[in-house]
Amino acid sequence: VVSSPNSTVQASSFAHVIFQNVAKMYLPNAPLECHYTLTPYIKPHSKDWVGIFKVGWSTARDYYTFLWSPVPDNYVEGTSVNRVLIFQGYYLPNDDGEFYQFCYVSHLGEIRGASTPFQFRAASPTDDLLM
Amino acid sequence: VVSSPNSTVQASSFAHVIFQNVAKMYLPNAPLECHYTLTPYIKPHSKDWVGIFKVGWSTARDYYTFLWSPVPDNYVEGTSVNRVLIFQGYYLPNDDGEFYQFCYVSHLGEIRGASTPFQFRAASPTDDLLM
Amino acid sequence: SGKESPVSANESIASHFALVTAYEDIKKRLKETEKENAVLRRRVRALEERIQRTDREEEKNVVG
Amino acid sequence: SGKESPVSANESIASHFALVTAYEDIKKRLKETEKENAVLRRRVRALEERIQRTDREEEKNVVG
Repeated sequence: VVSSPNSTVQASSFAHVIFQNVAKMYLPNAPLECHYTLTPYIKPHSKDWVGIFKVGWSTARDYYTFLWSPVPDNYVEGTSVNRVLIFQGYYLPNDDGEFYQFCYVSHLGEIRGASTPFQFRAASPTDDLLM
Repeated sequence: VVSSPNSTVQASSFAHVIFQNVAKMYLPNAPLECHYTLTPYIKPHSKDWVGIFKVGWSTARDYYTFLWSPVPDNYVEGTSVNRVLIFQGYYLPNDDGEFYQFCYVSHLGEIRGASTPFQFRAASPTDDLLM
Repeated sequence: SGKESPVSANESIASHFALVTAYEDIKKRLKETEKENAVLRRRVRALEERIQRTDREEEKNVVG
Repeated sequence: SGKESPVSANESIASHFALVTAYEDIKKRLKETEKENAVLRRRVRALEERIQRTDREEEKNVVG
């Protein structure tokens, strides 16, 4: 159960995938676009995936929902690539007041990136969170 | 470096000391009262200590300041005891916008309790955070 | 961030526990503050409308 | 909380990293929301004072 102690090498690898333009709120039951950048430090694999996790998760098995992250067409190793995945509304959490985050998980189960947190909130006319 | 994998037994032990009445703000440079309860699950030791840590700390060595937690007089094993320690203002963080928390650390270096976070903020007449 | 010394599994679990405690409280405070914010915004809007009404009435008085 | 399965050191470090990312952002939002809150409170106070002044003036007008 206890893995090798090379935690310092491991640590930097948590930022090999960078999530972009993550909103604070998403509509439940609507398609959700997830934008991310594969940095040159990651070698994408067809069994890598992006999961939506409730913040405070313990293991990669705690994902709420996930999508495979296909290897980009014409992928050149050592380059940076922007990707988009679209989560369908049906599989997303409801307006439950919880915070979630995207995580990129390698085919070996390693976390290679984590996003800032977001909530699912139904649109409401009394909600005006902008100043 | 890697310890035994009995993480589940360990997990519950993180709440063997409960911090009470922790404020959201403390004045910098003023004595700070730290109230806590030793639950019956902990056997206090004269080299146990309470540290003030910046939230997000990695190891028990990351404490900002600490005080020994003396074994209570007439301590009876298996009972619950309320304790108070007073941190002197001189040793406390300044108004730095950071969040800190108390942690109770056993003489063996194990974390036995962690508090909710607080900040150090100089009193200001424009600050009225109460509704 | 400059600290690169390896951390034991138990310490890692302990620091995670402490961070969860802190995170849960900060999350609660954010929600409370956002709610207060929404209440304050409504109050500002109501007061502004009241002032606009008064201003219009005064104008009428002056003109009339 | 019902999950008691042992978690590897690497997973524990990974989940800690992810929580740090989340915590830092929630902390930032709390600070921003608290600042907005302070601005809104001042705005409410200013508007309330203005209304009180207007009310007093109107009273004078009625009485005088």
